[in-house]
Amino acid sequence: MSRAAVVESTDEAVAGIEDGSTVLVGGFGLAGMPFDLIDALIRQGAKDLTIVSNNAGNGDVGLAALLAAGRVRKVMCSFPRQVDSHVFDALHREGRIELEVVPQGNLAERMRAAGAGIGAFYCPTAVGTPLAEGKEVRRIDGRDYLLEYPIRGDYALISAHRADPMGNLVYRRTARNFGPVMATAAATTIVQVGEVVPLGGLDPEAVVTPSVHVDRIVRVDTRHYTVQGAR
Amino acid sequence: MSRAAVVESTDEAVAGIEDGSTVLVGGFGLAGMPFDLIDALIRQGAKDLTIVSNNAGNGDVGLAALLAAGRVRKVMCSFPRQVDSHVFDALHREGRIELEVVPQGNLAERMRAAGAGIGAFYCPTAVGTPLAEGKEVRRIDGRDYLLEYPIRGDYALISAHRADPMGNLVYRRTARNFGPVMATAAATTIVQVGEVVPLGGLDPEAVVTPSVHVDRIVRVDTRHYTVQGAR
Amino acid sequence: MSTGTTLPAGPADPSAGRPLTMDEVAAVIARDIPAGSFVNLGIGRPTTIADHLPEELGVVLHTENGMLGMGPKAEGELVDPDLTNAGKVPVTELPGAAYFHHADSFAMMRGGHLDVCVMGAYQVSTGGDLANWHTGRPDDIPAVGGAMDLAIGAKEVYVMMTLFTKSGAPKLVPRCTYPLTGVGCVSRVYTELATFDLRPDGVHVRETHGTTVAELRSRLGVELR
Amino acid sequence: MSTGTTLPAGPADPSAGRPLTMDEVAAVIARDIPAGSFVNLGIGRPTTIADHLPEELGVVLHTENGMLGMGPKAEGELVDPDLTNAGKVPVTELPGAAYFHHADSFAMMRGGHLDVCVMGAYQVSTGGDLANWHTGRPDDIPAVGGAMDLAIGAKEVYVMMTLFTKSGAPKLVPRCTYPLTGVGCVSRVYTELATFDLRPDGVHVRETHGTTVAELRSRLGVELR
Repeated sequence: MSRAAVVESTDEAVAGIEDGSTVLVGGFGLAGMPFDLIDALIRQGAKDLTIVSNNAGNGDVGLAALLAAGRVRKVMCSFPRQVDSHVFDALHREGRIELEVVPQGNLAERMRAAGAGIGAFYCPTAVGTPLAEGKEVRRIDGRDYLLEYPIRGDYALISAHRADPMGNLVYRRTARNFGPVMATAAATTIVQVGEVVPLGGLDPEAVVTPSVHVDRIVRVDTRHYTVQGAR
Repeated sequence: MSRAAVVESTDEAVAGIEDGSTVLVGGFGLAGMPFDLIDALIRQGAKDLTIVSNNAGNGDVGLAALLAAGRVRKVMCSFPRQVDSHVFDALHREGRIELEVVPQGNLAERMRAAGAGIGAFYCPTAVGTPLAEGKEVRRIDGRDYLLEYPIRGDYALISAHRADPMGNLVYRRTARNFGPVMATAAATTIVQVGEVVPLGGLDPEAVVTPSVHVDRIVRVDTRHYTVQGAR
Repeated sequence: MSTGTTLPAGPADPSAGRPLTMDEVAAVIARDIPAGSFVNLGIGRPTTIADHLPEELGVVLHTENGMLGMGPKAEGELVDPDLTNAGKVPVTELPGAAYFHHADSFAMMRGGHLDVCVMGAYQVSTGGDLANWHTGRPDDIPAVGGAMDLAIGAKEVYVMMTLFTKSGAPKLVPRCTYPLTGVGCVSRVYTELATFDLRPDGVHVRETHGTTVAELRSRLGVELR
Repeated sequence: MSTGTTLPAGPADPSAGRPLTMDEVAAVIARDIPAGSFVNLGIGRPTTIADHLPEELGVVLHTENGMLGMGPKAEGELVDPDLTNAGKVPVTELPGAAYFHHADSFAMMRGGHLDVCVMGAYQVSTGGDLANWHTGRPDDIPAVGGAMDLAIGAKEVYVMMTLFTKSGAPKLVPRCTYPLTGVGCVSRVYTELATFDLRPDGVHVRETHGTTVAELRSRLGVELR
């Protein structure tokens, strides 16, 4: 029932994503961004989405295109402001998109907590800063911590290097970034990969995301986008 | 300063472990148990130790031998009672060793929290059971959780399959178990490995414990103990 | 999850008009595990369920000491001290396996990623409380292992046990007298005499083996639907 | 950590009797990083410190997007879209590198496993508070990235900045007016005019470049030791 399915198209991969869903989107800038799945999501038409991702889109591709299509109600990210984040910047200044800024490590750890069944955790990051506003503070062993809650996704869209037919995944270099964490934190995890290898084709010692965290896999051709030169 | 050192002997590897230290000891039963480091620790003589490990020793080797030598004040573990845990059983019944039973997943997650700088976390495990006694309960989204605190080690003794000279580690099969978590949770992590490969000899994508978590490495000959047939 | 109550005939179908052997109980459980599920089989008797899972069912076994895709018990040359199940019995690796460390393994469990976990029990309450880690005898050394993590983690927690102790006391009880492993966590109980679904509205008898619901009601002294 | 205050002569030693260029500041910081340290260099100017770290020093660079053992900026053929630093600039991989996911990467940082982190700043208070993520202007889109995690994570947090704003306002201040990134987290501030140690008993001047402690005291309006 829960075993991963290798599907034939990105359209099939994103089928059923409902309006109002929370979608975790992998990638750090362009590295590991699931461009093909995002393009399919734009075609699919789901709207009123909450997007959880490190950035809020670069240039006019990927997340930026999804934002430009008016499908996103809210973005939770650590770093929306980039040299080429003009799509987000304009929408935000026009008050057409909500923003919740979350420190990068908290973004990762809160999704990890969701995937690991942790109810909440005390984290030292952001204590005494504006991002601590409204959060419970607790002193433990003489140090202050903020209470942080899990971030769960209805869906995760991520990009990996290779999959086997079971759904085991390996990534490539720093394109790994949020993928393995998001895969654990979403009810349905959808993965685009450059290659589906035969069963037994991945070293079990080197699998990064075990199959249990993966629901749908689609193979796509590798595309290269211009690497931006600034953060 | 903090870069790992490859040392020549297990005696050198365990040098300096102080009386009263908390020592995290890898292994699940016999798999991944750092037998050579434990033997060296027995020779080294540190006493009044708190040992954190999944089990409390099997047969008369490894942890069981350390216990038999009278060096351990307290054991924190998930499963002390095994068919061949006669050394621990006798010491415990004689009141000569303290026992704190921790659910296996909490043992792992509490050490992970220590390594990850988390102050405490709310965990659903053991709610409503005798192991919840004295723990703070909190209801989050309609479910009860217990507040669990990190378990930190002064030292970790673990076993890995291969290391490179930087201290990057890979493990073998289910002998991986607690090793990667303990490596993050101790002030000083000491590792016995079957092989030290040249720099560049480990695939950076397949490294399980990155070098930053390792302090001392010693190569040992592989030894095989009889695999027990029961839990 | 499978929710049907009609039983297909077949080797796993008892319909023998007698109590099952525990091996037959294992076969019944195996029959009820949906194809493609991710499953953790507890130490002891539940381990034997694996022998009744046909390969084509595509069930993936998780062992909490750090592996998905666990294969059968290892014999002879295949025995590898570095590859054991949670009972520390040497096992094998199937294609598509993956290894991970203990924190990731229990995150997988606690995070609700496994479909089914099957454990043994001293007692199960009609409300789904589980007691399987401690006899409560003061001279017993307590040892919990992963039982409490498994109890609260899997989407469905099944228990496999005999319905009565050797001295004849029911093990499906209104309220556990043994120390608890988890609260309200068990959804189904498989025994040699019957299978029970523990639901919010009470205990439903799913099937019986050589007994009747009326007889069970009388012997157990609990409400049955 | 290096705690000495005497400076070895050498290429990194300014002793020029004039304010340093920011590239010279980078060299001074590189000189102070102990051999074999695990170091995170923040986005922007701190990245240039890497150019002054001789290979034989064995400093291992961490990039919070998931790598230890990061090498220099990639050029030409070596550019790989899957391998960037935290500033999203293409970089290279050194022998002994390791990749990991974001949760592990920030656990490494938050857990205190990195020896030194160097970041830029808008302001640093004499008590070690750091402000480097937000100008506080209401129309500015806030973006924190990993700055708050880095601020509380590394064993030592160094700041690399000019000592005054373009309009001449001090950036080492009794109290930050910009929104904080972290509280009491900075232990050392490197600038073109001086290096400061922020200690519990106050601000100590570690070295000066083309100025004097008296002059700094007067220009900054803070206590200096």
